[in-house]
Amino acid sequence: MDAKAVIAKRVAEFLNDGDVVNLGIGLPTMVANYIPKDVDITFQSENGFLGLGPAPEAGKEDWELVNAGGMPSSILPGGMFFDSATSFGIIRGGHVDATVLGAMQVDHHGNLANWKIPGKMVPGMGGAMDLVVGANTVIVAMVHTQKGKPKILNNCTLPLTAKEQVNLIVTEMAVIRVTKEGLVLEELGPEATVEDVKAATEAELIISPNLKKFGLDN
Amino acid sequence: MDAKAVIAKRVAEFLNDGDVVNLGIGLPTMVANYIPKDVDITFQSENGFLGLGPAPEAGKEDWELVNAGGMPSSILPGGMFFDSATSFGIIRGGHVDATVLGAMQVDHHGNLANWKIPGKMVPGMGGAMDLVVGANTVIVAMVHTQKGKPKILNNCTLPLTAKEQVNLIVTEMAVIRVTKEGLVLEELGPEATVEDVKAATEAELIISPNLKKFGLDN
Amino acid sequence: MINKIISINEAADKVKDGMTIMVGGFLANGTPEDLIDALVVKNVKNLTLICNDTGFPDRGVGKMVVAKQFKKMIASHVGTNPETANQMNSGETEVCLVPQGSLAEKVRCGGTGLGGFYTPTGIGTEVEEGKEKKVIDGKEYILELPLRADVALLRAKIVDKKGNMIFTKSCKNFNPLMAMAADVVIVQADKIVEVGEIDPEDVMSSGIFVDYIVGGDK
Amino acid sequence: MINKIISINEAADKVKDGMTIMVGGFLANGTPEDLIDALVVKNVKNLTLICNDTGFPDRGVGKMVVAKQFKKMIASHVGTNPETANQMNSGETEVCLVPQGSLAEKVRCGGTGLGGFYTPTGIGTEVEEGKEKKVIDGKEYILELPLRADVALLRAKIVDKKGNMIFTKSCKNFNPLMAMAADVVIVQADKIVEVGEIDPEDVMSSGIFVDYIVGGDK
Repeated sequence: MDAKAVIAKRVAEFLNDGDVVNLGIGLPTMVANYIPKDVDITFQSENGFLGLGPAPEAGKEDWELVNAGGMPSSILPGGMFFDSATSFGIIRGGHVDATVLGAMQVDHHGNLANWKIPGKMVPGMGGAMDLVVGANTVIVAMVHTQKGKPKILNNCTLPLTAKEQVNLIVTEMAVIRVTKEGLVLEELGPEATVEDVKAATEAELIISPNLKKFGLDN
Repeated sequence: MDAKAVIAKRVAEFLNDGDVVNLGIGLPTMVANYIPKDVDITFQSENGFLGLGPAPEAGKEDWELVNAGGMPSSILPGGMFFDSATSFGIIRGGHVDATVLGAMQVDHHGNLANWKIPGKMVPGMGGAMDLVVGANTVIVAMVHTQKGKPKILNNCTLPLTAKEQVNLIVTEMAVIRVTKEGLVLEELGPEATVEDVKAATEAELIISPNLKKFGLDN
Repeated sequence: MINKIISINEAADKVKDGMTIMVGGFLANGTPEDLIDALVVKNVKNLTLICNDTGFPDRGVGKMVVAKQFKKMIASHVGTNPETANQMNSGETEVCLVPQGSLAEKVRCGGTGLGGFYTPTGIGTEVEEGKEKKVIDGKEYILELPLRADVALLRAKIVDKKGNMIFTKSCKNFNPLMAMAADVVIVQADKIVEVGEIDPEDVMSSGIFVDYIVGGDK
Repeated sequence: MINKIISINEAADKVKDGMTIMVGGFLANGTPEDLIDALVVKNVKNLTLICNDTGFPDRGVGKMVVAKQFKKMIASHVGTNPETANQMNSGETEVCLVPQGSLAEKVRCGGTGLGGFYTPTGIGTEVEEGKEKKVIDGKEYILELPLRADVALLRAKIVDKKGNMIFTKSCKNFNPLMAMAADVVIVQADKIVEVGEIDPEDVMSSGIFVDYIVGGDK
């Protein structure tokens, strides 16, 4: 099973025709590959444009048109460029329907940690804190565990990126929704059982009465 | 004597090469006619552009390019258009060197009143409050008295447009500078004596030891 | 792709009695006249208006003022429409005057997810009454809060079918700001073009903000 | 018209030991590389940097990081330049991480004369430490204050002799914001053209903000 492909495809299915979406660097970027042809998604690149398109072919890179990872990119018809204040005005103003990003930790309050490991690594938050607070739906897309250790916790132990902002967690094992009652396990990945997910998750899970399966095939 | 021409010409002489200037509606607009050819002034129009040029000829009006009075205008080479938030960002941010505007009353503290006569007329402040606070130099250009009554007072009695922001008062009778010590009479108009100015001014005047004359001829 | 083009009457039906509307334009320059006309015909009542000014009795949003459709008007200038003062003096309507720069920034604030901002404009005037003041770095400021509306009515020169907008010359003013600050955004286009006909470098405000497009026949 | 074109060495001499500089660009995209190179050669020290990120060791402002020219860096992201973390860990330099949207807005605030703004970004995280918080309309916000610099170093594609700028594609980012927020503004142009060669509709940031222009040979 290609865990990342499974995650990216399931996240893509959560997006609706007409949505404006910001994809984080890494795994979240792959979500763009799984958007159905008849679904029109506008991708926002927080460094300054709407209408982010696929990376150009080798040899056709344009270094004046890069994505938020600083890599050559492209803009699709119907897009536009803007400065960073406008870009984050769009983000904070609720004009981005969904943001998809990775996490080091996420907890049952919907808290997210992904910008700092004290004493070890401090890359900075970049645009993540604004995106998580501003986007209407925050989807964490990540591999379920880190070297076998749970990343979905009772309480994040790393410095937070944002408090109580995560709505959905999508891993290769599960789709988990953050609700006021706690984390609800709504779907199981292609190779996972409820017991597998429970074992790989520190936080308590409420099992949805309508538990479904997801995967690359359906 | 053409009082308004005398005022406009003297105000024009206060402007420096390279300055960005906002001219209010009415008399202040005439200042543009007296800028020497070798002095490069960029006029700002607070409704949304830099590089305000002269009014077009009759029959060539463009109603998509109006000045802050809503009348057809023109833009000069080197100008640019922007929205109202940017326009007032430029104004408040100190990027306008001088604003020239009329007054109903101005007082010895440098207070200005020009937007409201309670119970009589409430046109609104438009952009005046921002301009007076934001511009580096605030020049009041007005006829010295209103139906024979002083407009330069000890204390404004009308609702203020801004507190302690006026730097210079230019009338057909006098150039008066607002200082911490009070109002300093620096120059006399072509037909005025010190006694004339004192009689037409409620506020006390400090007579500059270097009192000069101004007018259309010099 | 979602179809955003509707008829002028369908657009007028989006505005209901008691709603708050934002209307783009500066002294009717850049105001969607056809939408205003349709709302006058529909005779929707008890609206709250947010607009730079109240236009003229026969131009811009002033036509709705004459038709007595507003219970409250928030504007920076009302002097060009005597009907506004009449209704204000008779107590039929409430007029809230806001400095133009603060008005623009309040709309930007509402559209970009900020909670408020500190401005020096209005210090020492009636504008500061009832507002929190704060000294920052030795200077006094007023706290101004965001403005949002139920519906924004905009005017653009060229609009593509996604709603990407080009404004022309001095017609930008409040239009791009209001595009971000309302729950429902309707733009009256002089011309409607296909997506891709506008170069991304030329788009002035994004179609992601736009719900409905009318017009296109000018 | 005032001549704004100077040599790259004259430009570098505007930056003195101990100054605060703003540098445009996002991961070196839209950064004035020639100005950075000249400052590395000049070896000016103890600077404070305000920039979206600290670039790469061999690209963008990162070259000045490697040359140990900063006593303090204010940025949203430092993960692409390991040298930043080295100096931070050794205590040679202070790194102040700011969410990207707040950083952009703080620079805008500094350039537009506002005293500060309330943002929801960072609530419940380390970012709120030491900052005033306020509940507005039931939602929690952090007060963020303006940023200004002694010198701003910008990069634009086309600049006319008055300093009017065209940025290209994703190279806008912080450039137009920083143009308004520094005492001295220097722009590195790929190409310098005569005033009037750029249509006022195409200008993205005004020459009134620009003190000096370098380059033009790309």
